[in-house]
Amino acid sequence: MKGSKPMNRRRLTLLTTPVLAAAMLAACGGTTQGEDDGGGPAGGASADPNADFETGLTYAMLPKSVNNPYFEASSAGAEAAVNALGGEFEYTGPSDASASSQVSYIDTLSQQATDVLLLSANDPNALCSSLEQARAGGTVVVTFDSDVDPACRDLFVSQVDSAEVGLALLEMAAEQIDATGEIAILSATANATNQNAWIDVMEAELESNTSYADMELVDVVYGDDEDEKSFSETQGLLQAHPDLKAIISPTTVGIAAAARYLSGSEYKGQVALTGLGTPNQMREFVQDGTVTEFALWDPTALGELAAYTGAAAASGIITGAEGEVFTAGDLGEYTVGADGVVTLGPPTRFNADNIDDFDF
Amino acid sequence: MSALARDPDPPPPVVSLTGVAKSFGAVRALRDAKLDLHAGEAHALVGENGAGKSTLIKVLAGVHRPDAGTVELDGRPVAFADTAAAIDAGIAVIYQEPALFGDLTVAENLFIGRQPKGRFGLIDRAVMNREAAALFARLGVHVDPDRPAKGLSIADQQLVEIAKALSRRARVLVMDEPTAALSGVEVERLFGVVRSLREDGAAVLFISHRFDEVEALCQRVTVMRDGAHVSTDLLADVTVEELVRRMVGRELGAMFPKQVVEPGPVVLEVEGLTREGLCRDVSFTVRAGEIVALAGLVGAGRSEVVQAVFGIEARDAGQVRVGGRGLPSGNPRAAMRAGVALVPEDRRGQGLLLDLSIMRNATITRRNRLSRFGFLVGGAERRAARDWSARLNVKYGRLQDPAGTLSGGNQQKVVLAKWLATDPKVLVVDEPTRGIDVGTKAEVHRLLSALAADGVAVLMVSSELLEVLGMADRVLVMREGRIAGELGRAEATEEAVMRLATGQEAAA
Amino acid sequence: MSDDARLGEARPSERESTGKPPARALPAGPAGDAGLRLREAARALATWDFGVVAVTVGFLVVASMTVEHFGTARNAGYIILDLAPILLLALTMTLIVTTGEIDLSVASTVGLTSAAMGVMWNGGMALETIMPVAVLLGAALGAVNGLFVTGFGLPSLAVTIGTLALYRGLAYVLLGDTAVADWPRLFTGWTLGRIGDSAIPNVLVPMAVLAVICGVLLHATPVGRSIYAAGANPIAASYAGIAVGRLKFWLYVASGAMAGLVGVLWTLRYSSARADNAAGLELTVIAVVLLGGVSIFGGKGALPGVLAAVVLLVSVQNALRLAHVSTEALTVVTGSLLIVAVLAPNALGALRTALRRRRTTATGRTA
Amino acid sequence: MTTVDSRTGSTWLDLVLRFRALGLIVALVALVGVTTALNPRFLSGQSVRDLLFAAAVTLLLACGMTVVVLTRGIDLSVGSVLGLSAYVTGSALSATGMPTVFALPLGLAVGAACGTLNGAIIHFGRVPPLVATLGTLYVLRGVVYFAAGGSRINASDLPPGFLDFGSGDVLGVPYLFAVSVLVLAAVGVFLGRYRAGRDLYALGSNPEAARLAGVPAGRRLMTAYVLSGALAGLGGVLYAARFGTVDASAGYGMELDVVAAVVVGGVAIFGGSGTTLGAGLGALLLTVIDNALPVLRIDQFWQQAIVGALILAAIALDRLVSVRAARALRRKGSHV
Repeated sequence: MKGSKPMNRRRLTLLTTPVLAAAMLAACGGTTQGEDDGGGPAGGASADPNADFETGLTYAMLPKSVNNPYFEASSAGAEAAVNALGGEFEYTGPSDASASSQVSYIDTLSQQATDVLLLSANDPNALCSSLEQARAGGTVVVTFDSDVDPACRDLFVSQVDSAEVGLALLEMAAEQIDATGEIAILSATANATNQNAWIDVMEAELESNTSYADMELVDVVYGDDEDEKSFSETQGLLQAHPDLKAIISPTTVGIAAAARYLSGSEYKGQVALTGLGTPNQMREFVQDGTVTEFALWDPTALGELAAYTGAAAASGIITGAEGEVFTAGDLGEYTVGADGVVTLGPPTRFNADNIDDFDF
Repeated sequence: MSALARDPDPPPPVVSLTGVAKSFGAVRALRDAKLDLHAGEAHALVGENGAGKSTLIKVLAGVHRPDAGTVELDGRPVAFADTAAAIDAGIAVIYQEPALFGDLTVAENLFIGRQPKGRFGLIDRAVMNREAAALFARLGVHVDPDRPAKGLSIADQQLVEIAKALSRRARVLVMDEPTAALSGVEVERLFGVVRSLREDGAAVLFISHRFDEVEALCQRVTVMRDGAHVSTDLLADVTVEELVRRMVGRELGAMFPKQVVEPGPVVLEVEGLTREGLCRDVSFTVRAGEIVALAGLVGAGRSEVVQAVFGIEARDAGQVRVGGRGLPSGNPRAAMRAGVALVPEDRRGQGLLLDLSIMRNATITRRNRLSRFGFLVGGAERRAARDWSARLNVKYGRLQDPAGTLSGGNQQKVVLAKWLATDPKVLVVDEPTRGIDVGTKAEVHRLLSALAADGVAVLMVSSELLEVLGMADRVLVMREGRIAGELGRAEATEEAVMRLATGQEAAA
Repeated sequence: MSDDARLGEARPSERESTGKPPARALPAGPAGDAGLRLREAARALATWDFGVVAVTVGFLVVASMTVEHFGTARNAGYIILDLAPILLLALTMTLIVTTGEIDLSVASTVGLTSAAMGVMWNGGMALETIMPVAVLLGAALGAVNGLFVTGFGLPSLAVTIGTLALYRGLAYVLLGDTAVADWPRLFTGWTLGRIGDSAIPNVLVPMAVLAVICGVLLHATPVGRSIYAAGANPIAASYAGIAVGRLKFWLYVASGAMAGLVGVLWTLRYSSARADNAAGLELTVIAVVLLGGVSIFGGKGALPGVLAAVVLLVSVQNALRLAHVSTEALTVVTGSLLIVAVLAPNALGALRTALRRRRTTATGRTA
Repeated sequence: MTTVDSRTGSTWLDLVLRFRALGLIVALVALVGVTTALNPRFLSGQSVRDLLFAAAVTLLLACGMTVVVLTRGIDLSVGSVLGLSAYVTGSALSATGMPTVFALPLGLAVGAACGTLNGAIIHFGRVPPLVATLGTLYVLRGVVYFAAGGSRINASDLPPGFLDFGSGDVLGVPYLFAVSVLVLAAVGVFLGRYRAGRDLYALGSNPEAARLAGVPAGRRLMTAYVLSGALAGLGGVLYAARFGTVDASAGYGMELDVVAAVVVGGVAIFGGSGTTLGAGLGALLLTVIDNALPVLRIDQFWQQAIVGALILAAIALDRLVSVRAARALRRKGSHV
């Protein structure tokens, strides 16, 4: 536009000088990374392993986002458990999987003085202050599926032991390609705690275990747990690595998308695919030969266990200390591990022989 | 009012408008308009700017729906729902301002909505271009039918508009100042075509400010003033002087109260002003107490000159000095500081913030001076606005009303008020009385005259010859971006100005 | 000034017989003035933004009485925390929309400044340096928008859709999918903290200060007058000596700086610098600005209406959550409010015109 | 006074306009060339098929968006319309056992209904298109959330014939891409060679002149939005067929890619000029970039930044060209 000189240097300098000066001044005694003064609250209560489950408690399940079949299944399990325990159950959450939306929901739930909060977190840190407030108000916070900083919750119900999942995944892949050739991983998001733990286990095992000496991990890509993105990432993987032998996708969204891509491409039967998936989504691809074997835990059971864990903590049966034991209804007896982690159990493997026995 | 006399048994009119009224908010554009058009006859509609001619045409074209009155076609009352209905009824209009689709080709502009169709209902571009070329040949002009309309000169745009209307083979052809941007030769060709249409039985309505053209083309003439019908006569029965008297509605002396002032020192100096493709090497001076008029055809570059003087648009070359001090190019704020004020040509588009209040409009130029420590609090704006509205006799309801609710004349007064409030040394007015009623017109003229008498240098652009001749101490006539000549008050006549403006003898 | 002397002559001595009805007498004297003020006050209350304020107050009252936990001081604190980023961004968005432009890139600017903060923090810079640098970065990103819009004369809608993608993309380039979370508690605590023992969050203070600054700027300074003028008619504004381009450029810089500030607050509040922070927030911001009565075409609107709209939207969402109404409803409510906000005045206007037409035709017939 | 030789002006401008399509093709060829040079498999049959699959839906939506943008409008709701249509079609196929052939008309109908809603709000409510479609973006997505909740339609729920349509091809060209290209061509012909289509250009070029010329603005605007909606609806069917999995977030955020494709394809954001060919090339270019990034081992996070930069570059280029053209025409056409 004529007549306007947007970059008025003099004024820009005038504007920036004080800000920069303040910044410089501050920099001299500034707060930098690593000198944090943190430290979360520490539990001090003692457990009564012989206490009964309290009835009439209120339970709220807050998933990453509500439009996700995986969490629907978890919620069904949790609801069944809550009904058995004589409590009230609510399934609520944002429609987008963002940490900031979850914060609002946690705030709301803590105001309503929910007794037990079952949470799958979108961010390990962003929820902490809200969770602290909720806990200060007497809410027991149990995370499941995806954890937060251990200081911010009472217990974490892990679907499986990280090591176990990583090993199982690698084992399945190795069986399908005779432990030779290039492999790649299609993960969810790069900062998903559980995904990264499994990937670490796999990498370590590939290094150390001599039976995997001929296998090489060439790439890790992220489909963000979005169907379309996972689909095109699979596509990109195969183009970038012509000699790829197997893809491991430890996410239900990723493996389904990858299977769909493979089944419609020339790579079908040439490139092995394994990972974590739900039987309902994968049934078709197991039947048409795209996928030989994959694994998963039962999300319904996970939800159920989370509810029982929460109930046990709220009833004072456990406090989250290592070694405490409680009974989770039909699921049996569970022991609290280090850092307040309760583990569901080893993953179930699904293949052409057993897949029709499952419906989730 | 004068009645139809001695008219030998006129045939029943094709189109007949009676008692038509139309208001836009507070603006009463038409009060009591009346018009009969006959087949095979060209009818002139004359009146000053703002008399309601264009609104009347738009009623006829289905653009506006009248608030009252009747429109009859072949004796049957009609109410056009939209322009399409009017077009279907055989009414074609050439509007004053060309309204083309810049992104479409010239041929498509001619045939939009009725392009010739070939197989499967597809548009047959070859046929369309051929027909367009034939139309242009008939008008004797060279415009490539297949080029985009974007970038056509104003004259070419006007010719495309004319061709569009002609191509409709309308029963009623309405032309709203079609010649404002045309050269003599082009006007002559146009008239030739219109005459042949007329002879084929079309009814023609012709609006023009140029009486020579009216006389060359028309049989009958209707005069309008302030939105109402004044008279209709056979052209042969009235003199130009009489028509002008009816248009103005009073003696010319009262209309143009020019005071004789001894000019002071030179205040505004323009030297070699050039804007690429718009105006070239324009030089002139204006003294304190002087009213200098810039005259010329539409598109001659007058508004472009004053825009560059005020700095709204940058100039490519040349100097502008006020009181001996040079103004930077393209900087209206510097011009304002030097004491230049510009009342722009397009009141609604350039002059007013129609949706904002009268108060905000009247004080926007003084927003900084009215503030205290950078804040506009208290009633400073209100007081200033009320003051100036009273001085210029603005008729308004409340100062909080949007400026768009005022009548044209009062709108113009608000624009004048906002500039006079800056206490200008040089007042540039571009078409100061366009579209306002006769009474306000006289007020504006009186105001300009008084300002000049008080030592302000006034530069006036006007298309209204009467105004130019009545108000100016000197007349600068522009043609095709240059100053074609200068006329003193004594030598400035209608003929002299037109001769310089067209560069030839006016079309006879 | 010699205005009076000069214009005294210009005043017409005779009434023109133009056939127009005589003008209403100008209000003169203190009595008429007071009456006028009263009538004006009544009219002011009938405007859209006061309507929004009224609806908001009404909603707060009704919700406090009917929704459990809604009317508590604690909940008010949560509402204020939740609305802070929307309100801050809406302040500068109001200024920009009033000039007839739009800035769709604000949320992406928040994301990019947040990601940049994470990178700087990881690089060992002091937070006291990072915060002003983040605000400056936001201002620079805003300046890029401003340059494209005013310098190159491009439509702001297209430009800021472009930078919406560009800035968000650059945020991902900087941080990828990772989060930087180890922010010092001293700072994160402040963004969540309350003033003294009250339930009022600390962030209310900068919010209130900035709202007052923007409100005064828009409604009581020459710059504000220029903003309205530029929005009402940019051509007429430049004919009145307003440097429209420069004005808009600086508003984009302000909008970017504000987004930078929100980026800082967001990062510290959630203790998490991530590329996807505030994704999609631009739609909410635009929604509240329009709901607050600001015309998308510029030149109309007022800050109080926008502030009320922010409160309304966030507390409706809050109340729905407390009332166990599903999330889906929120999406539909936001969208519908947005459409209704623009549709309602148009429909009312059309209705009024139709009524007036009927009235005039009726009188025309009887006359 | 008249332009003596306007031929030159015409061909020059034509060149500029064609230059856009040409420029896009050059960019496409260069990008494909470089990528293939670095990784020959990029041009393998499978890879090209993948690319065409990926482009099909964007292409279709870009086509509808072109029609709307030509009239100075915008349709931000396309992503939500696509989601709604995909979900409705998917569940009709899986739950009611509706024959596969009805999928396309059903998707079109859902989309057209949404388009009618947009058009009505814009035309009768006089709400600016940006605001209206921003609102329906929310509302329609909310409707999808209501309808779908946490459920998901899986490939195994859909009839095999439908999925075959989604993954099959003729002569190496996927059905989906073929459908998109056919639609693109049809809409292109409609815009270029039919009166109603030309009216859309006229409306975008000069609305006031269009009114004076008797162009039925309301009807044409409705046509544009209904068409855009219908194509987004059709896009939903293709989406469901291609991915086999449909949940409530299908098509989320897609409007950005579509607007980008249209703008990059040279359709003027303020109406009046542009072609479906350009928009289609724009969509193709964006898809190729999308697919080339992983092959070129460029961090995928660059993708969105590149889209943004392309939008800015495209509109800046348009501006530059039109300023140059205007200056040249003024110089040539001037009588000074």
